[in-house]
Amino acid sequence: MGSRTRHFAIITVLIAVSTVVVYFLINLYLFERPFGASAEASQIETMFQAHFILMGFLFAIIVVPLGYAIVVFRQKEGDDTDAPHIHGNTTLEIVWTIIPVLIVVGFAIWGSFFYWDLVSANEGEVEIRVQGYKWDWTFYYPEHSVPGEPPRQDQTLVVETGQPVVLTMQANDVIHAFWVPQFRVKQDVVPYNIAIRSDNGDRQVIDLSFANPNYEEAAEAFNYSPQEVRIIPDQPGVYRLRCAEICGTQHWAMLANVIVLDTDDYQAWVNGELTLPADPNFANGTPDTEGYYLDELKAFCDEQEFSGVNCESEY
Amino acid sequence: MRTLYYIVTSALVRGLIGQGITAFVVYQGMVSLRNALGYDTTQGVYDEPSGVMAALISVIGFLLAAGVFTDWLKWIGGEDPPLKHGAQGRPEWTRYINVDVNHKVIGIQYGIASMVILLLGGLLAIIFRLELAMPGLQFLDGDAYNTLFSAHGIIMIVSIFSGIAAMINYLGPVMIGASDMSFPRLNAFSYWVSIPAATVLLSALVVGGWDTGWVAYPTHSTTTTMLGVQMFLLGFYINGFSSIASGLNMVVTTVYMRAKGMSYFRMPIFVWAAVSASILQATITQTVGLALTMVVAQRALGLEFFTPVTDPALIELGFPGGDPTLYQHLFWFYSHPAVYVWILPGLGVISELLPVFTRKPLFGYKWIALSSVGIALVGSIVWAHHMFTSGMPVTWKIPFMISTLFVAIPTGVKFFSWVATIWEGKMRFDTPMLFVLGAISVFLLGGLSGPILGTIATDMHLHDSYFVVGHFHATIFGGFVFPFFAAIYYWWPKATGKMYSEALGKLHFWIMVPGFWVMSLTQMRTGVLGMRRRIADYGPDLGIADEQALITVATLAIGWSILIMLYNLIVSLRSQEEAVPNPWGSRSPEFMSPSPLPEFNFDGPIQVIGEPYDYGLDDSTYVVPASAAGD
Amino acid sequence: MSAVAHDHDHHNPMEPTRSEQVKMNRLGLWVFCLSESFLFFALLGTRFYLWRNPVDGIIRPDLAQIPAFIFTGVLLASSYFMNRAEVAISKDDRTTFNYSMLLTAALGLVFLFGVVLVEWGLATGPELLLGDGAFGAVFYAMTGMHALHVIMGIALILIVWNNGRKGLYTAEDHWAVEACAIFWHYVDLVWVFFYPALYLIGTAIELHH
Amino acid sequence: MSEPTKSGSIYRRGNTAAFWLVVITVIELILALTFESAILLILLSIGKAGIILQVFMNISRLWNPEEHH
Repeated sequence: MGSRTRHFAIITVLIAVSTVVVYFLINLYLFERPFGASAEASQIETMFQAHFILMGFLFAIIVVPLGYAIVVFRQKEGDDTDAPHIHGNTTLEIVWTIIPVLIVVGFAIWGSFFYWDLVSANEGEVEIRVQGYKWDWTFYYPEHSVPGEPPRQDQTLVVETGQPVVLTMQANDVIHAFWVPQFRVKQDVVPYNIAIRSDNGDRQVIDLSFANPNYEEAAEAFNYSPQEVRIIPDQPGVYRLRCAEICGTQHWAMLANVIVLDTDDYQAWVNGELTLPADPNFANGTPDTEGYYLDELKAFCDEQEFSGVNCESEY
Repeated sequence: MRTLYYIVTSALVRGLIGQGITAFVVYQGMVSLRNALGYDTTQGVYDEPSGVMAALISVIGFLLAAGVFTDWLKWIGGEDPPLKHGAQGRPEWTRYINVDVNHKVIGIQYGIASMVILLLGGLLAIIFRLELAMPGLQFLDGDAYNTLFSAHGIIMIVSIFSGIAAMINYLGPVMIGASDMSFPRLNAFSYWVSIPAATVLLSALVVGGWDTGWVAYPTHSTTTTMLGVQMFLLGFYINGFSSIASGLNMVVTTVYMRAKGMSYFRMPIFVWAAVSASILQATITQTVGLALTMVVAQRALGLEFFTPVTDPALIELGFPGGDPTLYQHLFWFYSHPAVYVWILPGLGVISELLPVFTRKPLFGYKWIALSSVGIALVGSIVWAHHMFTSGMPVTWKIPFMISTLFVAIPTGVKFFSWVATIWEGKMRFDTPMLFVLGAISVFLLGGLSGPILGTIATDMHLHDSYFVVGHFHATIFGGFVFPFFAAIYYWWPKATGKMYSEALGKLHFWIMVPGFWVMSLTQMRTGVLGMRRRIADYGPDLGIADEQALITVATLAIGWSILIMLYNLIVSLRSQEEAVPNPWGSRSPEFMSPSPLPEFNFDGPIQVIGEPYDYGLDDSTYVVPASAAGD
Repeated sequence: MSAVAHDHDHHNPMEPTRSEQVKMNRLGLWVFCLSESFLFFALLGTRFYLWRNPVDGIIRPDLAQIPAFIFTGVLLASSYFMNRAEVAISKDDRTTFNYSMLLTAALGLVFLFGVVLVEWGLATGPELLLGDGAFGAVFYAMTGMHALHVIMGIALILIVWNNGRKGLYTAEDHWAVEACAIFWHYVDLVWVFFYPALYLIGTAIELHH
Repeated sequence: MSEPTKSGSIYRRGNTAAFWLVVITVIELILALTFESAILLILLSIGKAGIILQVFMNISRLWNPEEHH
């Protein structure tokens, strides 16, 4: 066996081994994902796995030959000569251009369909309107509102297990972003209604706000389409909504509780028979750590007998 | 006494005084004028429109007082002043604080500026990393934290721009066998305009700070009451003049000033990278300039570019409102490719140094050269991947996802070619080579964490999280910081004629590389777990307190290692020993000349008669003096 | 310490010749024009991004057509005289050079005042206000950014005219005139795209002020 | 180099270019007031830009620097 063949055989084995080791390291420890609480989370998990495998392989294919060369080919003591004169290999260059092109095209096609599928409307979905403002969130439930009256609202996002939801979003000052790590979805929330100078020089505000009882008509008249994101929550528990776009002084504290309830509890909440934990917002109070509210949430979890994992892992 | 006199009368000090006086006079004048016109000038920390005007004009004040315009003003008067070379009868060291047209002096001026600004940005990072080391707010409030991280971002960016300009200016002309840049006065202008830009930028910290991050998205940036935002926008904007002018200069220099026989595919590989970066810099910078101007104009003049819905009367007539996502398009059209501007010269340094330290030709020279151009081109059409969560239509997102993934291909070509260069190479592990290997490993981290952000499905979770922070720092450390340090160590004996201590250089490396790996990977880990970026505090419910403490420790380690480097370099300057002209056995033109390089780089024109990286081939020569080429 | 070896012989053995320098200047100026094109394309992009509505698609404010048309003609005429000046100096025709330069600057000034006084309505009262949503913002940004370049162009023309009067340029070597011409034509070139974008393309929306 | 006939023809080149520029601008205005076709207007602008680049700005001097002497 020629020395070149031996070198290649050794690194091939090493690359295979490293790929597996690095993949498991990434998947099980380094890039540990939070608990998944929506159908989207399990769907996206497939994509994460594909990327982790790719990361493991690409890492190995670069680092193994690099490390091997450092150890084996390094300049020996007392050797001042140059290395062999190898200035390139066009076939090799073409190979390591074409193969990545194929991988990239594959990923692009798969990723496009994957994403298209992810954001397409689900059957029987209900709308919940999410409003972000400095520095809190309000949720409107048109499903449980009386037409013509101010819509039902809450400081907590409450959703039902297995019920597809479309969350429409607006901000009324600056851009915020909706992120619930356990749902694996994120969406910027863009402002809608800062008025400008009108004829007499005053500033006016039109009410496209979700709080407007006549929101639907106003939205139609002004051709207003808010941002939206779709989820099917599937694990009861308490999660946190976090604003992910810098929005000023208390951006870090712009939180809300997200509570996924099973059908019975959800009905109890709709009927007003279930008391929710306090809203973890500090904008109007003294800023404190989120820890202050954790005991309360823990108590709520215990009371609801949420299956341990989602509440335990959270708090 | 003489020293003090030289300092006080230097261009730097004159410029700063001129800028201060201009700013004061214009500001007071504008306030009086606006008072006279009946505007309220008492709102906020300072009167905003007056402040904007004062900041803009103060830059001209600086440049006039420093004497940057002297030759051009003479030209307006009909004279044709010759270029002034040398120290003008003063000690040599005063060249670095005066307007000097020599590209090497300008390169070193940029280098010093870069390091000073780097230390400042690093200091800010350490302050807010200490805050983040534990959950709960310890010693910063929301506004202070926001100002610090915003300032850290933009200050580091200015430092990076100075750093690449240092490398391109010092190395570009000499590597292609030229005596200087095509436009030496414009080159000096590029450097000197970045100084008042930096002072305007830093003044943001004194006039109230700002809380928008370096991206300054409207409508937050157009409505925030923290008035430093205007100075930040203007400082960023003015720094753009420097980028455009130096990019233009390097492009023309490369086209017209190459030595005889130096065809494009015989240039040192760094020049390819520098030119690709320069082309980007000279063009796309304009769009961010426009985006920043638009925010300034909306705040100061009331032009409603970014206000989504206008008043009902106008809407019924069909009048359009503004759109906050427009800013994001204009901003990222520049700011994504800008990342390639920062890393391409660094990747050039990696490709330049590998053959020298492996004693082997660069594997696939043309592929590496063209991959730089490829990265610049593909990188220009991927900007909207920063907007996957912004509410863009799905039909816009998908093409950007595809183009983003394609960046992997030229980048992959570089990586594979580097590995092939190292394979069977007789490697020597001097400090510059260690930093090159560190750069490859760290840039690999950045590269591998890229595709997962490029596919929209996974980006929905990771966007705006700490994962992005980790990814970004890995690409920038791997693509700029490590190669920049490698370049400093590698060309230090060439630039100064002195040799640094190898032991301290290696110590720097062995602290910084593990420190960075820990910092970056832990940032990514916390991001996946749910840590957002740009937050002053995080809840204990995320379970990432230990990781945060670890990141802070790693950051401190990196900070200390950089101080070791500075100590090492400064001490070496006082050493009596002269470095040999070509300590690394390089074939590059600059190592054919004595150290430090003479005023015009070479004694006479040089000529290229062979390939640049023919290591391992007997009797192969790259450059000779044109007089010896015999034709 | 010094990065540059002490060298008191300040003669550059590789100094570019005049004709080499002119070639570099020319490329430099063109790269600068390319750079500026990114600014103006971004402005055009802004115009088409913001000036649209769901009903009509691309729209524009209904501004007075005749003055805009006349000022466009004035700018074209100035470009014509700029070209004449450059040709004149290349055949050493000083008289034509001098009056053409002055005419160019004068027509440039007419255009500038046309935009500022008539289009912006400083003399007549504006058709469109600064704060009129995206209409006002984009209109003032585009005309303003262009006007800034017109001002720089006029200054350059006057400087070059003055230096030309002193006899600094010859038929063989008049790079400054050429540079000035390229810049001025470039400003005209930008208006070639801005004029239809602002006044002609899209459904006109009536203004009420 | 500067023969009278040749430089006269260079002046004429400018005259012709200016004439066509004006003609296209008039066509633009008429088109805008009648057809409202954005594509056509953009194409006409590109035509005008081509004339200016070639005749007035002498872009070809970039790769053929000696042609005007």
